[in-house]
Amino acid sequence: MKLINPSSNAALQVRIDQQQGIPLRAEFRCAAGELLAVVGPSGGGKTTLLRMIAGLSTPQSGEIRCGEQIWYNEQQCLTPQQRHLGYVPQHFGLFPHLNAEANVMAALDHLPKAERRAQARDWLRRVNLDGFPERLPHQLSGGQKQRVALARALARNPQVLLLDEPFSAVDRGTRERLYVELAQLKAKLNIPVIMVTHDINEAVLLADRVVLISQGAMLQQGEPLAVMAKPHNELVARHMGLRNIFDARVVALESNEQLAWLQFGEQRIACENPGHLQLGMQLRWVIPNQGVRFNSISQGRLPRSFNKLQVTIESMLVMGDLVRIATSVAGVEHPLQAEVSLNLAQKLGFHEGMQTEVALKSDMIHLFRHRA
Amino acid sequence: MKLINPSSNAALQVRIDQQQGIPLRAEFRCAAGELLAVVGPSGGGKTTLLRMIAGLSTPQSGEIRCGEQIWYNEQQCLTPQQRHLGYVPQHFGLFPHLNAEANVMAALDHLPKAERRAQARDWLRRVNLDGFPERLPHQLSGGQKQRVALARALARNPQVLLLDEPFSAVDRGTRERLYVELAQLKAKLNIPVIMVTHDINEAVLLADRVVLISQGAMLQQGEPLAVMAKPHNELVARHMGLRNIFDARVVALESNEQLAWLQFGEQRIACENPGHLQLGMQLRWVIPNQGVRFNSISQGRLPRSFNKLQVTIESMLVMGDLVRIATSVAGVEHPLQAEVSLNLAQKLGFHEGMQTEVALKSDMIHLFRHRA
Amino acid sequence: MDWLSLWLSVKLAAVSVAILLPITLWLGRSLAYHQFYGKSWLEALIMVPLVLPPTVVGYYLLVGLGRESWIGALLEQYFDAQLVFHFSGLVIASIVINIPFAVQPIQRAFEAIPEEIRDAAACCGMSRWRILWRLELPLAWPGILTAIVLSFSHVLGEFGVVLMMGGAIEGETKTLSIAIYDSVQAFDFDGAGAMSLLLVLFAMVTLAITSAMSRRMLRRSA
Amino acid sequence: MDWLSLWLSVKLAAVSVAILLPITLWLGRSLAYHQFYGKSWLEALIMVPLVLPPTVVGYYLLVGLGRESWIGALLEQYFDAQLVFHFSGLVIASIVINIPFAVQPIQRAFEAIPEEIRDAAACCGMSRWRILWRLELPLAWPGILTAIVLSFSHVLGEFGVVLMMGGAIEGETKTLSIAIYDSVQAFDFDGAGAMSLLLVLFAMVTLAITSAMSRRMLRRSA
Amino acid sequence: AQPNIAAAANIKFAMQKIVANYQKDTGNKVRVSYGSSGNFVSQLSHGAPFELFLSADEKYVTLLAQAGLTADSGVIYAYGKLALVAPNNSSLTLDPQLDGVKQLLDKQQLKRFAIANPEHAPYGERARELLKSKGLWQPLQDSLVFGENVSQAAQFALSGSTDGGIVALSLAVAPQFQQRGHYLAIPESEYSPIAQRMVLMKQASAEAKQFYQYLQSDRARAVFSDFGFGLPDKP
Ligand SMILES: Nc1ncnc2c1ncn2[C@@H]1O[C@H](COP(=O)(O)OP(=O)(O)OP(=O)(O)O)[C@@H](O)[C@H]1O
Ligand SMILES: Nc1ncnc2c1ncn2[C@@H]1O[C@H](COP(=O)(O)OP(=O)(O)OP(=O)(O)O)[C@@H](O)[C@H]1O
Ligand code: MOO
Ligand SMILES: [Mg+2]
Ligand SMILES: [Mg+2]
Repeated sequence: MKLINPSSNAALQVRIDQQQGIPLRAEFRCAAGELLAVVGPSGGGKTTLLRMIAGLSTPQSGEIRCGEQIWYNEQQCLTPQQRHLGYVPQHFGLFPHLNAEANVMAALDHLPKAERRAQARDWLRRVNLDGFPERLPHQLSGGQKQRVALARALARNPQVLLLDEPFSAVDRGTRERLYVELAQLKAKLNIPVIMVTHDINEAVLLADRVVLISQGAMLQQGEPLAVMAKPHNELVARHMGLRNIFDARVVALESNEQLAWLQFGEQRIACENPGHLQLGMQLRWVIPNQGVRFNSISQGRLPRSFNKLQVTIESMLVMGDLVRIATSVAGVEHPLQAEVSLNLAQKLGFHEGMQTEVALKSDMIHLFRHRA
Repeated sequence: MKLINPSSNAALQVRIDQQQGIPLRAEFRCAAGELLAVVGPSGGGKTTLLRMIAGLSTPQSGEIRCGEQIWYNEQQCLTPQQRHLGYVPQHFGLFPHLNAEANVMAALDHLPKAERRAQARDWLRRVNLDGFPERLPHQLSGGQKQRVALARALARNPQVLLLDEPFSAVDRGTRERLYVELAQLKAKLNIPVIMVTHDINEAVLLADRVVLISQGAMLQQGEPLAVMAKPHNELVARHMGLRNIFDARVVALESNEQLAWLQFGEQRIACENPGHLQLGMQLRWVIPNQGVRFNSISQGRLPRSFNKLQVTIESMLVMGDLVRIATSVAGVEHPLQAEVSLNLAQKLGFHEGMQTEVALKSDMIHLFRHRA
Repeated sequence: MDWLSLWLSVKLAAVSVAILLPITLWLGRSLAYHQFYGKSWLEALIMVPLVLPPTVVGYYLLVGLGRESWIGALLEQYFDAQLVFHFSGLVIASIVINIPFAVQPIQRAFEAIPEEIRDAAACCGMSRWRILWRLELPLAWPGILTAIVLSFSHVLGEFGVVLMMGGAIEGETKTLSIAIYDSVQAFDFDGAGAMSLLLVLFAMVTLAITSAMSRRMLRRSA
Repeated sequence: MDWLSLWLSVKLAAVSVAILLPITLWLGRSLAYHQFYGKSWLEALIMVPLVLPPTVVGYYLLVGLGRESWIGALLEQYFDAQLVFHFSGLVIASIVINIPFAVQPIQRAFEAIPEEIRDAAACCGMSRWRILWRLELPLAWPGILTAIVLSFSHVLGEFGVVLMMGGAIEGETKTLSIAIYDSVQAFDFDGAGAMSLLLVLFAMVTLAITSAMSRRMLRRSA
Repeated sequence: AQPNIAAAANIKFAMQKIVANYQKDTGNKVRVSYGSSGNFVSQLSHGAPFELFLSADEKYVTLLAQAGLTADSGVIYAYGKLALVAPNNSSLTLDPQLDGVKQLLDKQQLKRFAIANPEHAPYGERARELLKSKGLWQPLQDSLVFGENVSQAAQFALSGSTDGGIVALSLAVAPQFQQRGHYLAIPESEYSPIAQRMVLMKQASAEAKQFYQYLQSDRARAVFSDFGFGLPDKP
């Protein structure tokens, strides 16, 4: 008795408003074939959101719909079964008494019995787990468990796919393979995919759009790079991994060129004038990592859109082929940070205590409207 | 009744040889104040290794000692309690009926009762969990659970610290704070710290040394960057996240300059001659990401140590402020991959299908002794 | 040696447990999953047959199921059947008496199934029935087994109720416990001893096999 | 209304459970954690008092603890004390009879504690005793409670054993179950009914409070 | 101290009356436990603290005396008699020769007939003897239900689920019994009445002995007689 005919290619629309218990407010849409990454600090409400979409808990009010089908509103609420989705819970939720293969087969009830085993094995192969169909969950390593859960969620041809940090326990090699697999699947199945992740890079790499949730509130949504470039507020900026956030004061406005000058420590920098600035205004600004440059500046051939800044290198941290550099700017409390390639750092002869210049791209300087 | 007097500043020496059950062979040393990262593919045996060090399972043979104290050998085996260590299991192992604070207090038996609560709260604060001392584990999010486990392990002033993917569920911001906390602790406590991680960057950033375990065997150990630069074999290279691994044939040897020429597809490249090469030899080689460069090469001012290579850009993937570029080399099956900054990619006007040149630093080309 | 009584006792235990099991599974599971007002009282009520001396329960069953009661009268009138002094009556009595033994462990076992697993199953699209069959029952199995073992053994050893409403009819209601008691009363201590030994041996073999089998089953799957 | 007998029954139940609990905790926990050859047989052996009719158990206890037995003779000689026909004898009997009811749920409860938690505790440096007190007992609590409830109720309702080895001496061995039975035997159905009701009410109130309290306790902590 | 006394369950009604009288007459109290005679024998042989035992039958006393536990061989305090009983809803007609039973059997309307267990209960033994002598033992085989003792047989007989039974007259005369059924005393010529014997145990106290004497007094004998027992000749 199937209550619904899984109508593929339907977008998922979510509006949730909950004040009691675990507070959560969010509203977004995820089209078929789109991957939406939910990011945000630990305890923000990401898992709670996914559980509500899955039908495992009921929001106080709001609406969840998939295409024309209403999954939840004040009047009705479909069961998880009726929603026909694939869900990889954060802690995997494997059936402890069933082996890996049987765990996957449990999601294949819609197939004739004879095909289930073959299908299950196929899915295990695709998550790189050929060798272990007979293993019980407690005999699997953390990453292996996670992949079984992934295979189980994918196996049932879901209408919507929900992934709660699906790669957190998986090693890098397998993870990259699974990225590809996921991207292909998303396109092939043409369904909405919602993925919780802590890894901003993962979000940027895989997601079409990103939703940022913190302390039960949806702070921003949009394309990953757009959110990074224009975070609504400081909190968002921090959660997106931006570290260069500073105070400044507006000291000049060039109305014709739509440029504004900011007093930054003992120096001045130019930025684009978003229109609402007033002289003497105290504000916070942020610059993404790619807006900060060391190279080519010694030549003095900087275009107008670059601000030159005198800095002192405070510390250098080598991370693989990148060097993370923290610099101090005169009169500014917090360090200005940047990453440069190891090559460049060597070429420019960087060392701690060295005085140098950095360039801040003025069109990448983003001013916050509100203080966080 | 304390059986041992926790003698700090002792190095941990581990030799494990197990054939039956879960096979595992490893031998390494971790000095006090040193952080050893255990990396490797999922299911490789990392958790098994940590459990043996913790005394939760017994290897078939080998020896584990901490300073002068023998933790395990064929004759004797200390209990986990006697080993006096801190362990964050992969799945946290929180006590489900005790709240966060009581979970941490459980590790503080050595303190007078009155101090325990204050200490526990302090540790919760240090892992950024001030708000939730009363919450039970099932009322915590994944990352919050993990941080409680971390606080519990740190709280007892352990002699050795074992961390099984301790940051896997923690968001980026908190994670960076915990990195700093961990680095400080390591120095302050001056104890060996062993951390399992999937994140090579994390290993590079935090670890003094890295041990690579795959399929129950220890493949390599050493400084993270050294392992990346000179992986023993292809497997190691792949696990360290190196993607540019290719076939080649030795076509010329310049004995005086200790240089060798390799036929790579339709082109030739130079590399350092490790001494064992013979003309016509078929071999595999790898180049780390920082050995591949796009910039400055259009000027033709390449030093001798750079190989110029004609490539076609096949695909470009934007990841934050980096672009991941896959290129094809004539006559070579696998793509050559590289990451460049978004700036540079824009400056050089990269687009798919474009023909360009890359430079391979010849001293960074690493030849494998054995085929994987 | 009273083989007929042994056979009767075993039959009674088997039949009673077979009927008891579905009832207590339903009851125990409902109590485990649902919270409602007065649940504590219902749980206490279920314990009542355990608190009353079996002889008293037996007496009230004798009255409540006898020809004078409406159930007894109905049965007699339409089916010409009688519950008291009949095997069927003993079955009913054993069920009533053993509900507490069976419900408690079953309830605890269902309560112990992590919510996470049921959630995952719902998201896998498994129907309620499949969740019950494939997940809940196997996971609750140790508790269910305890219920089976406790009630099976208890029926084998049941005496008071059978005494009160059975009438010691050979082949019908004279179970081994009654036979043993009769022997003791007739000062036939050797006979009583031999029959007790037989009962103990039979029960031990059955129970040992059950527990070994179920351990093997669990080891294979957990 | 036989208040003396009610008081005696309650006292017997409380004392028996108080002694039974440590014994069965140790036994159930050992069975849960240790694997050894013949474990299935030991488990089956523990069930034996359940399989034998209570009257038979009572008879053998009478013989085994009576003046003629070496235990009885010893006690009589050195302490001038007697077990049979005394409250202390009933306590011993109740313990023997209830071991199976208590061990099974306790064993299952300990078996259900995840190894991961005990591992984590060992790594926290908690001693065996602290692990037992702070972790195992609280986590096994639902099973322990079942054991308490089952055996407490069962002692309240125990009849056969007391009948055989008690002697129905007022204030010493005439429990409420015996009193009820006597009333039934004497056709005093009203008296028996009233006493049964009293027993049921007392048990229900006790059990309902226990179960509500333990639910509150669990809710606070799980 | 009050002496502990063990009494067969079937004399409970009479005993209660006698004990009450005894207390009224002498101001002394006794503590009586009722139960099956067989049980008491087991218990007494394992040290039960009873000082006086009123058995339902002679044979139990003999057993104890042979074991050397009693002060003497005791005395017969009453003779138990049988009664044919039927519950109110039964179609059984009561007559001394048990013809009613025969008729009902012939009509195949007799479904259940209760007696005490003849293997160990004295009243059951006599009932079997009686039925055998009437040629009813075989025909009744499929209908008989056995009470563990005669009280239980009476309960079965009264439960309404049997058509009747043979029980102790002393039970049948009890008012509680008569509310639910009727009875007919079977003439003593049809069976040998049950000699109910009592005996003082070795360790019997003066109080117990006093009560033992009282049980043989006329006042006690009158009560036994009222409750349907036959009386032994006065010594
Ligand atoms: N059962 C519960 N009762 C009360 N509070 C809860 C419960 N479960 C979660 N919470 C709280 O709700 C908040 C949101 O939790 P949620 O699991 O959704 O966070 P999350 O964003 O998934 O975090 P993480 O990245 O650490 O997994 C957290 O503060 C958490 O402590
Ligand atoms: N109880 C067990 N019985 C049998 N095999 C087991 C058991 N536990 C783990 N294994 C197997 O042993 C191997 C090593 O497991 P281990 O947990 O040490 O891996 P790991 O390196 O920690 O992996 P991950 O990164 O996924 O956590 C795996 O192949 C796993 O399937
Ligand atoms: O003395 Mo009985 O009551 O015939 O067994
Ligand atoms: Mg979460
Ligand atoms: Mg692991």
